[in-house]
Amino acid sequence: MGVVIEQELGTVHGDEMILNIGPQHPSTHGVLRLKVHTDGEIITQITPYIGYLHRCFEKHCENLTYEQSIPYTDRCDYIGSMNNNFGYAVAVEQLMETKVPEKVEYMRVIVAEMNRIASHLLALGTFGLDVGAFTPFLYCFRDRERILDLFEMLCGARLLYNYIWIGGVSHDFPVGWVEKTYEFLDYFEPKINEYNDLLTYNKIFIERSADVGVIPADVAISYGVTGPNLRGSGVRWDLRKDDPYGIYDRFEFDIPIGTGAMGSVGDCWDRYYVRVRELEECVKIIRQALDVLPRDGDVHAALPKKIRPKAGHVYSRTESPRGDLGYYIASDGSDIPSRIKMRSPAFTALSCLNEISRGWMISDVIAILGSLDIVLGEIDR
Amino acid sequence: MKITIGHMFKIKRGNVTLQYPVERWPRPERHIGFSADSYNVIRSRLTVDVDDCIGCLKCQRACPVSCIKIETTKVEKGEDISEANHRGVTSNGTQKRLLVTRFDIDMTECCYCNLCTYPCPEECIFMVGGPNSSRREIDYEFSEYDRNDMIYRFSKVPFDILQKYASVVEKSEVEEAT
Amino acid sequence: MVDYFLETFSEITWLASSPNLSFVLAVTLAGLPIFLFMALNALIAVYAERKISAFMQDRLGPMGQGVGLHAGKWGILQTVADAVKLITKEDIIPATADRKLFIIAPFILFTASFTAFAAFPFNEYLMAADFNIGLFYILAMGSVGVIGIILAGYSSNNKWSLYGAMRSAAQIVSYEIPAGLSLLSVIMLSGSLAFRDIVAAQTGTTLAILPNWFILDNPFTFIAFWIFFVAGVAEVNRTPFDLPEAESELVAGWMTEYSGMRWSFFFLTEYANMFIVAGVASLLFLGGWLSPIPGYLEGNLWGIFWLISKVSFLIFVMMWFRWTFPRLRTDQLMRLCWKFFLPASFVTIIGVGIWDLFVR
Amino acid sequence: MDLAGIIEIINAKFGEGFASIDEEVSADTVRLTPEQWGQLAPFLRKTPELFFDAMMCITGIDEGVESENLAVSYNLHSMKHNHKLEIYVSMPKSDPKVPSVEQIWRVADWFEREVYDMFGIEFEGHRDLRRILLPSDWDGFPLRKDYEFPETWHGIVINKMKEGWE
Repeated sequence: MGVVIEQELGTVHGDEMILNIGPQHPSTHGVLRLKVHTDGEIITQITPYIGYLHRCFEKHCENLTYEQSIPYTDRCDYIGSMNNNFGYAVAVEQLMETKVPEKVEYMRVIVAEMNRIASHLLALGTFGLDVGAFTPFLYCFRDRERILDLFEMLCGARLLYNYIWIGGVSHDFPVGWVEKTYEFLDYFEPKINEYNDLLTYNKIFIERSADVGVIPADVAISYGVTGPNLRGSGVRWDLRKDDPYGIYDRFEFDIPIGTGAMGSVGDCWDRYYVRVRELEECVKIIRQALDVLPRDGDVHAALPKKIRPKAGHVYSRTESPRGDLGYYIASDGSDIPSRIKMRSPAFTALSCLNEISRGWMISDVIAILGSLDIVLGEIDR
Repeated sequence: MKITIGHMFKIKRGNVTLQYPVERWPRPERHIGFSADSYNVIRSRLTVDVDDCIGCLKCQRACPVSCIKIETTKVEKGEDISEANHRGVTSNGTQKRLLVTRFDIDMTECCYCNLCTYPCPEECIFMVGGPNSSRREIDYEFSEYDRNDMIYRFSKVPFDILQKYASVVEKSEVEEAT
Repeated sequence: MVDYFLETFSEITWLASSPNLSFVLAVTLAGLPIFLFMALNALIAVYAERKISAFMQDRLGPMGQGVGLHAGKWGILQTVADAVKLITKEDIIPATADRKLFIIAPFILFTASFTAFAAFPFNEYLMAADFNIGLFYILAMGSVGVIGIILAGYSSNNKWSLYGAMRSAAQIVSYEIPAGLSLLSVIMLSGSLAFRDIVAAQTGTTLAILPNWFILDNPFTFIAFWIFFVAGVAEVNRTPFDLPEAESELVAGWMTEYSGMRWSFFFLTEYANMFIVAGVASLLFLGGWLSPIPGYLEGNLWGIFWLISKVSFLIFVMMWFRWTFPRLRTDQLMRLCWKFFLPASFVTIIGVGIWDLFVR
Repeated sequence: MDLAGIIEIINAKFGEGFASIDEEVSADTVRLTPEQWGQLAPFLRKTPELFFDAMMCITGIDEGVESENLAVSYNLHSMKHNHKLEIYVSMPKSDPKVPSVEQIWRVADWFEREVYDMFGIEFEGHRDLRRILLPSDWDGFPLRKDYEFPETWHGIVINKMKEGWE
């Protein structure tokens, strides 16, 4: 282990180099500092430092009314912000026991699944970038732009929507929107196997991501890793099926899990491939929801005039593109919540980075970080 | 390999770049193809028709980042005050009881969430373009050189008349604000 | 050209009296066009790289529409903008950097690829210096470049560039061996190291239409071509072997601390090296300045045209690699070289030997 | 297995009245003191019928300026039996101490660090309890109700109002 020197700055290992994959680095998916102890290229220990993007989301929510903090939930996971709104709205509606009209439920499912496609596309693109392939990133973004156009047509905004409100949605689908979504789905389906040919079955990509950063199932559960990362480790757990909220139990879609096709179960390739397969599932769900979407019905029907839930608390979970996103809301009867805690899936995914990337090389840590698909806005809140 | 070379030769149809100064947003008829009137909400620059504003402060309360500041003083119900270019009756007929002496929006803090446009009874605060393009053309290039220029002051009461209308209580604020 | 200049100078009386001056004048006159050619090649390659990568990624790359400063009708002026930017940009030397080594490093790298151009023949007669061991000289110059890279990485006193330098040193040194060995099989066929003889050995046709370039000569030289080409790509640090300057890991590898004019030297050298690797590959395997349709369109000027078109096709293939393949990891890179390329190149040598013995 | 069944098993092991639900406050939480939580946590993880292997979320709560105590709420979930449990541990503000469950559920490591960061609740036995979101030399615990903003931090003025506004 080389010379170990006891100094006031703690034990300094002679032959280890401390490398800062610093807050400002091309592939940390946001502002994250990884203090990496490396012995040559092999990594012995990583301590992530987070908090650079901390914007006191929970302190803000304690001074805002319930509907005013919806734009704040957008800005936590700014890539899957529709799912954030959805999770927050479901939690508050559970607290207030209000029933949402049928049409709004379908609209929410359609919009959330489209946002999941957009978020997974970004995850695939940036993972390709971390491993060195530039082109898939641009193909993924070309398709993601199509979804953002649809969202802009729907609620005016491309990234932070403030669309799903408590008890309903802000606007009905504009005329012609449903046809355009069908058009998008037909356009998008053949594109998925284009990504497969370009990246998934590419020999070098497989060599770079198979067997790298393996998360065994029990370590994943103990570290609270959820979503595609957990499914990549072979655990068939998806909130939309096992703890259904909204009307997800009306759609049939299957949950892809990691099978260790290219290496061992739970490696980077599995997490990546689970996300690719989930794109197809989302398209299936959207099609089923669009076919049965009730055309009439007012979306503002159940919008409460004054949101003033009774005292008490609730913890509700929804499936965001990164894992299960939990909202713990405690209210004291007034129209301002007394405590809102957001359980962020990327926060727990990052906490297991140290355990799984010991012994790998620096370029693998970047690949593992890319496959975990973390968003620092959500981690730091 | 085949895919990238394939894309290279289909460049005429496949390319997505938008030549910015020539092709502007959201006019382009790309194959996603939507026209401006099919928006039902738009997020761009926030403007206010102060003539219609009755000073109910609903937008100020709805704003999550509290970037709207409104001050009003009591005036005779429904009669015009020409010197403060205040119209007594709004465009859809309600009688005004308050003269809006100050209506400032700080666009640097606005988070474009559009929550202020919904509660307005007179629909006088709105984001330009899209469904409102009949009232104001879309404009998303409103950057300024100085940050203080981003504070839009919509109140039409001329500067010197302001003291006369600000009641005694608000006098201190008026000096401090201007 | 150098000895051509020497003869002409010897007739001029006042020059003949001082041999050193005439020698220096001859060498500069021969070297200047090469330096201009390198700069021109870099400019065109930068523009080509931007455009090709753009088309492959469904975008248009630098285009003409723009308010005020145009980037040219089809973005032609983009390279001029690059050159102006690189010249006018501030040239930062980090405070804790080892100043002298930091300044020398780009020049070592530049001279390595510049001198390699000396032996590069553009056609039968047009070459800076006519060696009879041209190929060996170019390979030797190729490995001098590594010193420049290690110096650059070490002297900028930054962990990332140290990583980049170590990786590129290991990569270039280990990929030189398969590159050298795969050339050996061609030398066995042509019997000499001079480019003129190698290309001469490729004239003529087999089966009346197929030009008997070495690549089509026998299956083993075909494998040797691919080994040399891929090893050449690795030597030039381009994807899928661009580990030393891996954007997503090492920020910019050994070039991290360089900026402005100094960085443009690295830039120039990268494209010059690409040209050399593609040039040697086309000279040895694709019949240099011989036309693909033997017998027609021959002659000096046509020779240059054919050579340049083959080289630019190979450069296009290198760029094509860059936008399709992800990046290898260091140990996979080494394993690929020592466990696959090296034995494969031995096989090609033995194969060519046996093929030459029995089939010919 | 619903909540009553879980309570039964816990009370069978730890003696009657150990875990109780008082209806009027909230129907589905078990209220415990820090010492009881220390004993119950490993039990919940190990017994095969309960087998709470996933710790969903740990939330720190300040029960209001006048109520003089802080609380930590644990949401537990079992992947195998797919049942949930919420445990509410409250403690006085004077000495906010809770035994740490970091060795049992590894996810608690970062959650507890965040609760310590925001509320100042000490988790005994936590191997590496330091601030996670805020800078390490920040003083005060922001999410407490009686927290007042410091004027500056290392000379940086915190919420500076723009001139000509307010």
